[in-house]
Amino acid sequence: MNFNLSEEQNMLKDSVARFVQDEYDFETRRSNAANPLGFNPDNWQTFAELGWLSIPFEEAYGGFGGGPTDVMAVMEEMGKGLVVEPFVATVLMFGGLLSKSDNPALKDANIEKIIDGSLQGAFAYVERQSRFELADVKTQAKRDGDDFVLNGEKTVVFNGAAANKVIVSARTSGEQCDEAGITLFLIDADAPGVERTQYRLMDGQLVANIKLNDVRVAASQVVGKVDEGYTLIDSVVSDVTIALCAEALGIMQKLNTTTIEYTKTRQQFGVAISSFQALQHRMVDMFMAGEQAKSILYRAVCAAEGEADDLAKNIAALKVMIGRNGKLIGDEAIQLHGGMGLTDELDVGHYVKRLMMINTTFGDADYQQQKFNRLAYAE
Amino acid sequence: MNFNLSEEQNMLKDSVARFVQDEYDFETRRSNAANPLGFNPDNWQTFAELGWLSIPFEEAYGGFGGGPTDVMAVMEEMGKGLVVEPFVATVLMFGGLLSKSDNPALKDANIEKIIDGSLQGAFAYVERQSRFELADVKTQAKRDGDDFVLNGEKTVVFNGAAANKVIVSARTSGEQCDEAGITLFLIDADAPGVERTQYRLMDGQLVANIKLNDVRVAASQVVGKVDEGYTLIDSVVSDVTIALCAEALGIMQKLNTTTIEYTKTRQQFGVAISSFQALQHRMVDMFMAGEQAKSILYRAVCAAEGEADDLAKNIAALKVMIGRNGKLIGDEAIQLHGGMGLTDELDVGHYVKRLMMINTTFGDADYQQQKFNRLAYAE
Amino acid sequence: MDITFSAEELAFRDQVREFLAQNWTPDLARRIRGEDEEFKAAQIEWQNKLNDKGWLAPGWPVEHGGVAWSVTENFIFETERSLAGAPDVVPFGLKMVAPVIYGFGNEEQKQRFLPRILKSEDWWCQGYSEPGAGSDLAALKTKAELDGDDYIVNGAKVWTTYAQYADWIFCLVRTDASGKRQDGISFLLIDMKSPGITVNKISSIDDHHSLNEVVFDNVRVPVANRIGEQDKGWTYAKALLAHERTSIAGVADSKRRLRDLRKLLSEEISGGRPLIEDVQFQNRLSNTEIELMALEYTELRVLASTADGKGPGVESSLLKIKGTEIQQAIQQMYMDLAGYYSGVLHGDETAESIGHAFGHDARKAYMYGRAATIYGGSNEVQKNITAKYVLGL
Amino acid sequence: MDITFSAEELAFRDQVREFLAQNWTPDLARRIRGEDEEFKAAQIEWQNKLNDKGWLAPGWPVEHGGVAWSVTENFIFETERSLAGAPDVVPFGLKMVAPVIYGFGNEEQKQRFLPRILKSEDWWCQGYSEPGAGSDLAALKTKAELDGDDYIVNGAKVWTTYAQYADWIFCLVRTDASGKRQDGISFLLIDMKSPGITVNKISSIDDHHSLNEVVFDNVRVPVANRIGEQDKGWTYAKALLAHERTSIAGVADSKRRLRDLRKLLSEEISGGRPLIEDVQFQNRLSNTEIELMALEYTELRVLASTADGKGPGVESSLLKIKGTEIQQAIQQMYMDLAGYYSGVLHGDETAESIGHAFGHDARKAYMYGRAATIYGGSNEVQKNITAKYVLGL
Repeated sequence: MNFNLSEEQNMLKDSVARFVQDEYDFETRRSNAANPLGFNPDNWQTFAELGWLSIPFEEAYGGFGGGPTDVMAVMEEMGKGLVVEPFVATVLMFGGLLSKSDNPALKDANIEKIIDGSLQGAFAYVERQSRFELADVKTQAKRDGDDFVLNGEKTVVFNGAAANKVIVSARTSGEQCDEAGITLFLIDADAPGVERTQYRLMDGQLVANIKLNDVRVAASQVVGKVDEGYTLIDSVVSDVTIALCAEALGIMQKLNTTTIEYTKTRQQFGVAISSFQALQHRMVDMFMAGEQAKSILYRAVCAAEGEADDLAKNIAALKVMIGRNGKLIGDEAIQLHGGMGLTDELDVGHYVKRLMMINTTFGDADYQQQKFNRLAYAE
Repeated sequence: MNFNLSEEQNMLKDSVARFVQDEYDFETRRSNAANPLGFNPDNWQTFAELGWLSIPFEEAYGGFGGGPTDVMAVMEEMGKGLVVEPFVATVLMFGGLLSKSDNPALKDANIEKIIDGSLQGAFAYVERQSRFELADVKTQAKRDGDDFVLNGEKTVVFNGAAANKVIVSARTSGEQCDEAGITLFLIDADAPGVERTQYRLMDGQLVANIKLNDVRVAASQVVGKVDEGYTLIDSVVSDVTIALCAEALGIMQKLNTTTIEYTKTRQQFGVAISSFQALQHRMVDMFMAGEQAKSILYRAVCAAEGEADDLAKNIAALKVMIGRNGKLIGDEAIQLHGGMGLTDELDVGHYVKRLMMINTTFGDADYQQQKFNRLAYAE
Repeated sequence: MDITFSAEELAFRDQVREFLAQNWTPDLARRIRGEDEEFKAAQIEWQNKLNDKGWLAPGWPVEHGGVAWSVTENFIFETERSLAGAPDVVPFGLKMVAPVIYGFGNEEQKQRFLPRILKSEDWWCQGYSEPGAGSDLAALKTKAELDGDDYIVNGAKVWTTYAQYADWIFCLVRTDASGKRQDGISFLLIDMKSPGITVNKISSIDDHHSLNEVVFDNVRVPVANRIGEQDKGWTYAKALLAHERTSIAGVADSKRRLRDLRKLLSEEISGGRPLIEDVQFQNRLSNTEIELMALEYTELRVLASTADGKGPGVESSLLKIKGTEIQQAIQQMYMDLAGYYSGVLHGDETAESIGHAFGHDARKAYMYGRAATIYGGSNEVQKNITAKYVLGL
Repeated sequence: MDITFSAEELAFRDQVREFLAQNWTPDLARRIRGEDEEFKAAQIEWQNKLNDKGWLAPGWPVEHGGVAWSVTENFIFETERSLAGAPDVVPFGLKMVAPVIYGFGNEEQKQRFLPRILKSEDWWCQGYSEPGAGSDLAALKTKAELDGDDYIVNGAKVWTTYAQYADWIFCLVRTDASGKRQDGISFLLIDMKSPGITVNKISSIDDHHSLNEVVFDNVRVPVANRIGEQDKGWTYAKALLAHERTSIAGVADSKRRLRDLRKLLSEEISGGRPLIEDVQFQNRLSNTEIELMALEYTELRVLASTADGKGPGVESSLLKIKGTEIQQAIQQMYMDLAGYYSGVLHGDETAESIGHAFGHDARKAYMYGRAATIYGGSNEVQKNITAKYVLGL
């Protein structure tokens, strides 16, 4: 039993850490996020050169063949830097769906371009009414000869503004909330009938709503199998959840360190506020919340590496704890920074906002807890 | 608007407080509880002489005609003394059911005896399977001429060991959990077919299980109306809930005071532990929990005095808060007393145990919260 | 114990409802949610309507234009105002500096400032906190040195809400650094147009401009603008703090926010069912609602005790702590209700073109609300106060 | 990262399961839940079975009869033992004084005490806490004065678990009061049959006799019973504390308790439905279960780090705090499940004649469990330690 990274994984982690250290101070991050693309395209090329964009892909397609542990190592460091480049959206979500699909033609045509940095992707799965239900899909895809014709609207598409290609979930059969009958389509972002509205989220992401008006897609562009898209979505969402939680862990560690340092310098009533026992105990609670989050992340990664039976339960537990402990740490980080915690110039609020978006993505702690309950107690 | 007690109420409250002060130190309380009756019968006569046993009854039956505020004033002080005499069981529950029933003959025959201290009563409503559902009644009552014949078992009957008479809920029609079809019967505790098993609860109460084997009761001993007992139960349980919560408030105040005093004397690391800021903040939380409990008790009493529409919601909210805040205060009282809090010689553990039994009675905080939710959100 | 309303009080409630129905118009409600000058103008318009009715200044002495409501009337007004969604007055003039002026100011100051506050002709802001002194108010360093009939003020105040609109600022300044920290502080009223004052915007996490830094560079303030005696300012300021804590509790506003939240929850569908049917959300709602039901009575107890002449007392810290915790819990529920849309920053896009109408507002309220446990003496400081003065620890 | 079991480890697991199936009999389980001598005899019987198998003393040096399990093997054994409902060994001899004896004792002490501990011939108890010194261990006042070849010990120890059964007690005593509080403390092994020792029962809130006060009145203890050097006892004791915290976490036992609780919840009916279908109870279960899932890995991380030779380190405080919080949350759920029956004290009556079989046990566990956040260095002291040594505050 060990929780050590391999030498290769350590090198990967260090290379991300070094990049964040050298190229991603808070002011640079601000200007990267302010780029009209939502990120800095030069950084994206750097990621390609450093091989990061190849991490989760099979070696047969030019990938690094990395697993959950590799992704965790990278994401934790990206979290510390609040990296806005769409590694998750393009590589893990868009790339993950292609990679896990059983479709060599689509893989051939796209994975190489993801890896060399020339293709930006997105996965459009949220709808106005769907909340966190991945199976709540109203967007319709009707067969018409060798094509499908798509109509509907997707909202809050991560990297939706910059994406060249988008994978869209649409209903080919079944009722609005059925898991069966969902199909994934790979479309060009500028295909006729695609209408994008872009906007920003509080964590700096540039996202888009995508309206589909009679968008025509060839049947060859189906990712996975017709009517069976949900299984693919579920599997990729599971992987991406681990990645986002690793990012959140990096953020929590950063917030804990920052808060401890701040309280050591901030003077009130003639002494550093770090000397107040009530605050010390709260910082211990923050520390414990971070350590427990780390442990449950390791647990989920081990389950994913071993393809454990209870993976779904571990993932739900992970997401619950990351949401709750992230909130505790975020709240306390702001509170212990006092007025300074409220200013936009300080990085604290920005870390907290990203934690909040991660909590929401794929369902917040309450939602995931109910999922856990169903898995654990409804035998 | 005011939250003052009337002069009469203040006198009542003071008389209970004085009794507790003079006659009910912790050692005396222990020996009262150890009495084979479960309480000290001399004290009961004192209560009768002081007029306390007459408080909630109509003046027409020799009562004081007191309302929820009077009961609250008395119970808060009884809580501070951990009084074991069965004021709640005999006067408020047993007496309350008789008093609210529309049956002058039963009132004539019994209320006077309650007031003069010669009659001990109990209300048997819990069954093995019923948990907190007042309407979950399996005990059967079958009509047989002018009588009813009762069969079944009641458990955890408060004052069930000492009671001379018992009011029993039994099913005369309907399904096991129906509110309709429950009838209340007044039976002699030593009637043929009544079998009592007595035992103690952790708060010192002597209670009993009561088995009913073909117990014959005259129809004239029906309290309220046949099949309509639930409404009466509901109304009396509402009154008694306020009383128990007032008792709990007295206990919380006592625990808060005791804990503060203890931390001022207990030395660790060379200083009184009351000087540790982390503990100070926790004692502030205890204080706030007590003040909030007091406020919601006042709110419920005002609603009961004014017979407000949303009384049921207020009562549920009260019970939730008393349960939760009582747990917080009880836990912290033991924790801050350290090893001393674990000893049976100190009164702290005994106060905590009584708080725990009050939380359980009529449904714990979780149960009452679901009731609140139904009342508040299921429009 | 008696909280039932008398016939007179019920009549007063009807009067309040009628006033709100006529004066708190949808148009005004829309404008007051605007930014900058639109907000300022709408807020003043609303205060003027209240003033025309004679209801702007409960608690002020009647001779200065106040309204002598009973505790119950005040409670009725606040409840109705809040349920209608109408905002509180901006407190800095009406609730914070005015009591100091009519309590400790001289006749000339009363005549000069109070009428203009009532007419909302002067917008006030509060100069207490400093960069180095947050909840530790007495550590303030902004210095005022006497020079003839003027003080020369140097230093900086921070976290000054709405300083960008303000005509006047009331400040605690240090006039003597030799003694105890609470001594040697004076209470000055300073014209924001005075030469040497700079207002620097503080960008805050809610992306809304409310906070500022106010820098004083050799600002001349006439001695006539000092309240009471020199070096005694701490006494005057302290009288305010308990009141500030009470009003921060925001009980009536939280009731309205919960009511609106329940409505939104019954409209939001998750997995085919309204979110309000979700037991977990119900529990979060009722956790907060029950605390608020209690806090409403805690506030009434404080008010009743004040009416009995016993003063708001130390329970005001409890009101501040619990009140702000409740506010934040409500803000969090709005965020969770909004889900993905809680992250939306509106630029050129409307809420309708994106998704939920309330996600953007939920986020702003949430972020702005982080301040509530920090300002007015942080909740930690309130606990210190309670431990010391209430529990005797 | 790798936590999969090797084929050897899986084989070991089967071996453990087989051992438990054969040796942890229902009869033994019944007797070990008994009181006083019945409990003591059954506990010793169980320990002897483990010793016969060679599994009683993981972590001890092999030459003294220990078993050299890997971290993974130890984890497997603990998990299986706990899931089977078998108890841990009584720690005072095997886990607390033995490491001090084989770590710091002389050869004669090793030969004299260790074999008897392995055979459970000596029952040990721990003499650390004193009436005036709880979590502040170094404030201890029990005095040992040299008199020829003996120390004369005077003072009292308190909260001494199972002192009523004990043959020996290991004590921290003060041999020098002149210097720093941590200095001048010595570590003595004292025969409980020595003249001058009185054991006073402490009645505790769980109505079970486990706690005692041990009073020393001019008790003679041979110098040969001192571990290591005089005045250096603090060093030896300290090495134990981190281990104590780790084992207090009780992760494996909490897993079993949760498993059993789920079963009881699915059997308990409330309003016609099994209580396990109640969302509120599900949430309380999963709140605890998720913390425990994490803590299990926190413990594995600590164990893995120990195996790497880095030592358990300061995370042991975290294990103690979270582990005991989880235990208490579970105890509370058992209480709430038992409802009215949680209050039942059995006298002559059986659980069956009253109601639920588990109400009485739930209450005992709950009440006894209050101690877990107090002993072994209270959770508050653990937070102080973490703040200082981990966070550098």
